[in-house]
Amino acid sequence: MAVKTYIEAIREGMDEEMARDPSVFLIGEDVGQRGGVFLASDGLYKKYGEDRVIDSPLAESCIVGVAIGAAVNGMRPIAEIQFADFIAPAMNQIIEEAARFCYRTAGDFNLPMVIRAPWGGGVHGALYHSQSIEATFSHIPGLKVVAPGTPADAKGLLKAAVRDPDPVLFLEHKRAYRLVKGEVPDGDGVVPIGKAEIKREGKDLSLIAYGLMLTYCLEVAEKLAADGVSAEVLDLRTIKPIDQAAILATAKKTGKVLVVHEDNRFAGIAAEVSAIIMENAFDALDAPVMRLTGPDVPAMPFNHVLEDAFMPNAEKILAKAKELAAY
Amino acid sequence: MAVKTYIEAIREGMDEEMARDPSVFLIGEDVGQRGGVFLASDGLYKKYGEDRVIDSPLAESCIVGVAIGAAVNGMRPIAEIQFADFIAPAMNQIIEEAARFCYRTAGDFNLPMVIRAPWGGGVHGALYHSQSIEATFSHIPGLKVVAPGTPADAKGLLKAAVRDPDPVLFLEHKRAYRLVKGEVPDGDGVVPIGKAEIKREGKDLSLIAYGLMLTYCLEVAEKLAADGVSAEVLDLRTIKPIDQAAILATAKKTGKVLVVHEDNRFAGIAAEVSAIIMENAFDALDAPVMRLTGPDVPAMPFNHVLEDAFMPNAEKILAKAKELAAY
Amino acid sequence: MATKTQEVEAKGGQSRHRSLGLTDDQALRMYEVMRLARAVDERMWLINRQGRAPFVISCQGQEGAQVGTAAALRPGHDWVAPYYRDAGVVLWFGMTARDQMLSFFARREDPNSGGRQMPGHYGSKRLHIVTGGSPVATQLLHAAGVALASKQRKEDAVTATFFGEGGASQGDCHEAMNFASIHKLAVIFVCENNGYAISVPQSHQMAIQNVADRAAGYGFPGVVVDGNDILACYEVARTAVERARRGDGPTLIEAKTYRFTAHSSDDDDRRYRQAEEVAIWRQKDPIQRYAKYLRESGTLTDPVEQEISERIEQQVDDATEYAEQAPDPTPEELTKFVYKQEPRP
Amino acid sequence: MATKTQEVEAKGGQSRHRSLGLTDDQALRMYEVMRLARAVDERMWLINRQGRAPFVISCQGQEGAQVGTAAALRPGHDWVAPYYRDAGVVLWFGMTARDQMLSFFARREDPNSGGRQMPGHYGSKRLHIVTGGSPVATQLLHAAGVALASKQRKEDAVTATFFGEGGASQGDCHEAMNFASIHKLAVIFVCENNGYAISVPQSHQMAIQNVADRAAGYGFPGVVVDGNDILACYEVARTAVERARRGDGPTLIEAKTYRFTAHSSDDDDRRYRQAEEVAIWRQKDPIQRYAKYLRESGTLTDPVEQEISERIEQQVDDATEYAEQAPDPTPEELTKFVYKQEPRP
Ligand SMILES: Cc1ncc(C[n+]2csc(CCOP(=O)(O)OP(=O)(O)O)c2C)c(N)n1
Ligand SMILES: Cc1ncc(C[n+]2csc(CCOP(=O)(O)OP(=O)(O)O)c2C)c(N)n1
Ligand SMILES: [Mg+2]
Ligand SMILES: [Mg+2]
Repeated sequence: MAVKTYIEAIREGMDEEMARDPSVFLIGEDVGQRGGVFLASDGLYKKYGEDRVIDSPLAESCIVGVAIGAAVNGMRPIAEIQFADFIAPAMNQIIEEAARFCYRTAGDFNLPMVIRAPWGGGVHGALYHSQSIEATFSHIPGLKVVAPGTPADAKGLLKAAVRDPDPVLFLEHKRAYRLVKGEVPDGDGVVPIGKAEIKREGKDLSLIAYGLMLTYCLEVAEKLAADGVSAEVLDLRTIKPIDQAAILATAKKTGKVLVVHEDNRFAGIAAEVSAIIMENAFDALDAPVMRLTGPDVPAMPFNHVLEDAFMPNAEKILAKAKELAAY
Repeated sequence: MAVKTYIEAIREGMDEEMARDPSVFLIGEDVGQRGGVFLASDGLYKKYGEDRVIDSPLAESCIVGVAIGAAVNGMRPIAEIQFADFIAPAMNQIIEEAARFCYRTAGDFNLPMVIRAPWGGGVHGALYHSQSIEATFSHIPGLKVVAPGTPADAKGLLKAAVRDPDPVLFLEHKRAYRLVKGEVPDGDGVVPIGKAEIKREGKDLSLIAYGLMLTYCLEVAEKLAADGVSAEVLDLRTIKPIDQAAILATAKKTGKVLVVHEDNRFAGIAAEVSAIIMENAFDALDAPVMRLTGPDVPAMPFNHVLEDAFMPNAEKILAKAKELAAY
Repeated sequence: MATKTQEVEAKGGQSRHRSLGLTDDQALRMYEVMRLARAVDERMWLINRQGRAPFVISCQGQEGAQVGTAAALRPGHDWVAPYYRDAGVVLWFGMTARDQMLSFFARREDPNSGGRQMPGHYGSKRLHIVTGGSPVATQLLHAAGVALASKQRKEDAVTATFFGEGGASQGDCHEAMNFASIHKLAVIFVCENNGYAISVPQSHQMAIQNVADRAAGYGFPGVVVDGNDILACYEVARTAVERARRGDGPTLIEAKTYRFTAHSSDDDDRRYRQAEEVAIWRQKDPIQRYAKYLRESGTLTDPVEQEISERIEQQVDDATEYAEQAPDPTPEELTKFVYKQEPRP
Repeated sequence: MATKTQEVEAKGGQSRHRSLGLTDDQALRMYEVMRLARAVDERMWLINRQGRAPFVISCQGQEGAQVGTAAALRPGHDWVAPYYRDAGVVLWFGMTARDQMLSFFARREDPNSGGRQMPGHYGSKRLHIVTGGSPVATQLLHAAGVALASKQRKEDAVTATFFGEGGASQGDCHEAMNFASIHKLAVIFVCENNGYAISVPQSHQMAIQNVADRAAGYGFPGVVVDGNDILACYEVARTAVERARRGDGPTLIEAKTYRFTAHSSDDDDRRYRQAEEVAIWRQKDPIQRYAKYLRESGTLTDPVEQEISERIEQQVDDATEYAEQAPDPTPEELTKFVYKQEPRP
């Protein structure tokens, strides 16, 4: 085990999968010679050549559509969308095509493909380099959506995504890239898609999160502990299919749940988690499930005052958790 | 007042708005000489000419992008997407552009434009002529999303949408087009965006719906009454911005809520309604908020057995409502 | 611009198919597949008008463009990404009348989708037919991707994709042609230009005469061909296939043609097309025209015609009967195959 | 293909600008706007490197293409839908150094966005600058829509839209050009081809030499022009504007140019560009080149140059100081203007 950054873990994950399976290739804008704008694929172009690390034209529908076709014909593409904010030109290919190939052919076709997208804010990225897209894509049946919060999970889930028979949207938090470090197991540590993980045990209340928010929730749990409140932290890791059993287990255990995400609130993941608990653990609740989310504002502004006002952080989560604890 | 079909009401609404305001025009595929594939714009091409009823090329991003530009330059376009299922090529223009024009310019630009989209199933439309898209677009801040359930609301909300300063996604239920009839007030009956309406008063439980599901819920309420259960039916009419006050009022009144929609369940509108009630009326609930929705399946199959299995209908709603009443 | 047809007719004369390297048998198979496509389609309309099935979308009038181009490919080795009119293409690639009718009646056994998609939404991994949805022009990018994979594995398969001139207005069409050209992919873009996107005439779809002229903007050849002349279509496709297999990259073939029916059984084309226009094009029926050629060249005799007609009649009858009686899916199947978990039932 | 430049140089000689109908004053104003754009940009890099502001995206190297084409338009009457490099365009259309710096520092008073967008995301209804977001090429459709509205109201405004050759790969580019041509809209598409989309060289973006060649596929003229020759850019734009105002439809202008800086302050262009290549292009600096011409034609004298330099220096200093001290938005403003409810603060 060695300590690695989140982005190193992802790069290693891609590298190992490409070495393992010659049908794995990478396609996206600037992924080749430039190594990606975040350097996620740094070195892979040299190592695997331009047939397996393809600098695409500036056209997201093309990137995804071509990946679909390649997956049909026996390859396992990893398509990189440079920023999650630029995934919309590819939505027709993702939502109407990739997500429906298996269903519309009653299983005759399936698409083993990964769409990687750096996502989330707190990086002075302004309205178009900060967006969260998980609710939009999780709502779509046929897609799997993964949003790791730690380097180990990032690497393990990336491997799982590459090997998965279905299209997986793999969300990489931009602020986590270099901020979040952690031990990454040596060897082929595949983390299963669809399994949440309790990252900290607790009994008074539950914090449910994913991506960068996991880091903040763990910080908050530490602070709450100092106040004598024992917080359990559940890391969803996979958003779709969601781990309903894990959500209900923690809800029933603590009776108090706070769901945290950066994405806009309306019909977001927190709403779904809340509704799941409502339907299946209503009687176990000691307080309403609470949500701490990005506001319903188009995205995070560039100005730092406004960006801070948008972004959930440890301080805001702590305040909300205290409110929940006191309910 | 005269009895009209849902589609007649919409046609009249467009006609009257075009007559009233020369800056209103229609653009879309087959909207001109053909009068639209559902005949929603039948007669308008003849009446207003090809400059105001524009047959576009088969390109949805073009339809919406051009509408945006026209709205910038003083017009009030109504853009028709032939089927909601084909809106995805325009998502970049809708989500990243139209929804953000006002916010990203701190109000300097605003876009008075309507995007009409025939939506929903139960018409043997199969995977690509049956889809529900409201959750996807309601999640996006900056858009308004409207889904009338009656001819009067359809006409009144269409007028409101045309006059609104912001982009409005106007959802027209395909099965309602000819199935749903009702009295439509004469004259300029504008129905305000953002206001739900109680379509039937009740005290034992609340059915919350919109679009075609309203018709079914009213049927169910009638049947429940025969069983001695008094059901209130709340028609959301506008999905975004949602009428939280009306939702909470009925939830607090009856203590039992069933939310119904055709759209896929995960992170759908029912989840949001459930979460809103959870957060704001937890103590008033006598039962968990329940959801009756389309399953998390890519869309409605063509085969009638599978289509029926997908589609919520009066029978399924009634069964669920009885479960709720008995809770 | 002189169409390819005129050239070919000038060149080949009475034995055009032989001078194109087609045996009589091959030439007759092409004829039979066109006729089968037409016959299945006609039967579907009949059944639809009787209220026994909800929806038809037709190949009628475009069989020449379809079978002519498809015949230049190697079924099962090469790939096709067709669109909803391409009955001629998929029948050439190995689908059967039964398959067509199973899809038409949306039965469980429908090979395209298990009764989930509308008719015309073809797909079969075994037959190398890429599954199609309804959104137009997405398949052009899929074709580029399929061809990219072939190139990556250094295989010589060619991928042909088919679309209407309406689909050519979509951004995906641009992106696919551009990508295929950059990588010199073995893709053939076949635009079946029937002059209308539902009701919208070509003049409202583009300000140019030939979609084929766009190819120059991507750096590969574009050819216009008379889509109602099956041999002309075969010839340009064969040239395109050779080019593609050589590794020289894509070709755009624009086959000028016409649809005889309304857009679909839900459409009423009298709202936007003159009866005279339809009548003129019916005179140019690709099947009649090819039959005439085959007769004149001595390839098609009365007994052979008779045999073909009987075979087709029998297939269509059998397919209709079989499919109409075939079982529907069960409600439980609704939630299957959202993901690739299970083997096909 | 011979570039327009060579022609113009051949034609106009020492008084090219006058033969193009530009007065000395106009010619000098063009020079000054180029220099202002450059000076503001240079100052931004300085401030960014000092850690006082997080992000710069540059116009440097492309000012000739920008100001040359914009100068053919009527600011306030005509419209522009620019992209993030177009400091030259928006300064010509009435933005100021202060506006630029307010945006750079993301202050409340930033006229583009109230501090919400990154620098380079221009927009002003008053100045007829259509607001731009980050997704490339969407603005081409907006421009078509703006022009459609002008046509519907029978006004003679022309709309110019600007984009990189990278953006030309997007589907929206295709759809916009096609639509503008069908309706003969008064749109000018200006492609600032600097050879790279971030790191991706033109050869990986397209298989053709000239983006301008795509115009034929839509049915309107495409011209290639030396983007570093401001007068050549002016000339082709003027022709395009005349054509557009006559109602004859769009023109695609491809201005071949180069960016001197990295893609943005977050990029390191040494990863994908040779220093020699950058050096060669620096020799072709559009500002130097124009200055040389203006001197040789006797239009620019030392005292005038001195004045211009002082004016620019003063404006940049003032703008920097003013903007750096200007107030930030308050946290409460976060939730304002999701919808158009309220007047601008
Ligand atoms: C993206 C998208 N938008 C709209 C439709 C609805 N639609 C189905 S077919 C069609 C016209 C297609 O015209 P063309 O491509 O020329 O093919 P043709 O039917 O003429 O063969 C339209 C508008 C669709 N299928 N996909
Ligand atoms: C739809 C979209 N995808 C990706 C990006 C990220 N991105 C920003 S600029 C750029 C390159 C643009 O190249 P080009 O259009 O040639 O303009 P240039 O920067 O060279 O002037 C990319 C990929 C984006 N802004 N929008
Ligand atoms: Mg057509
Ligand atoms: Mg460029």
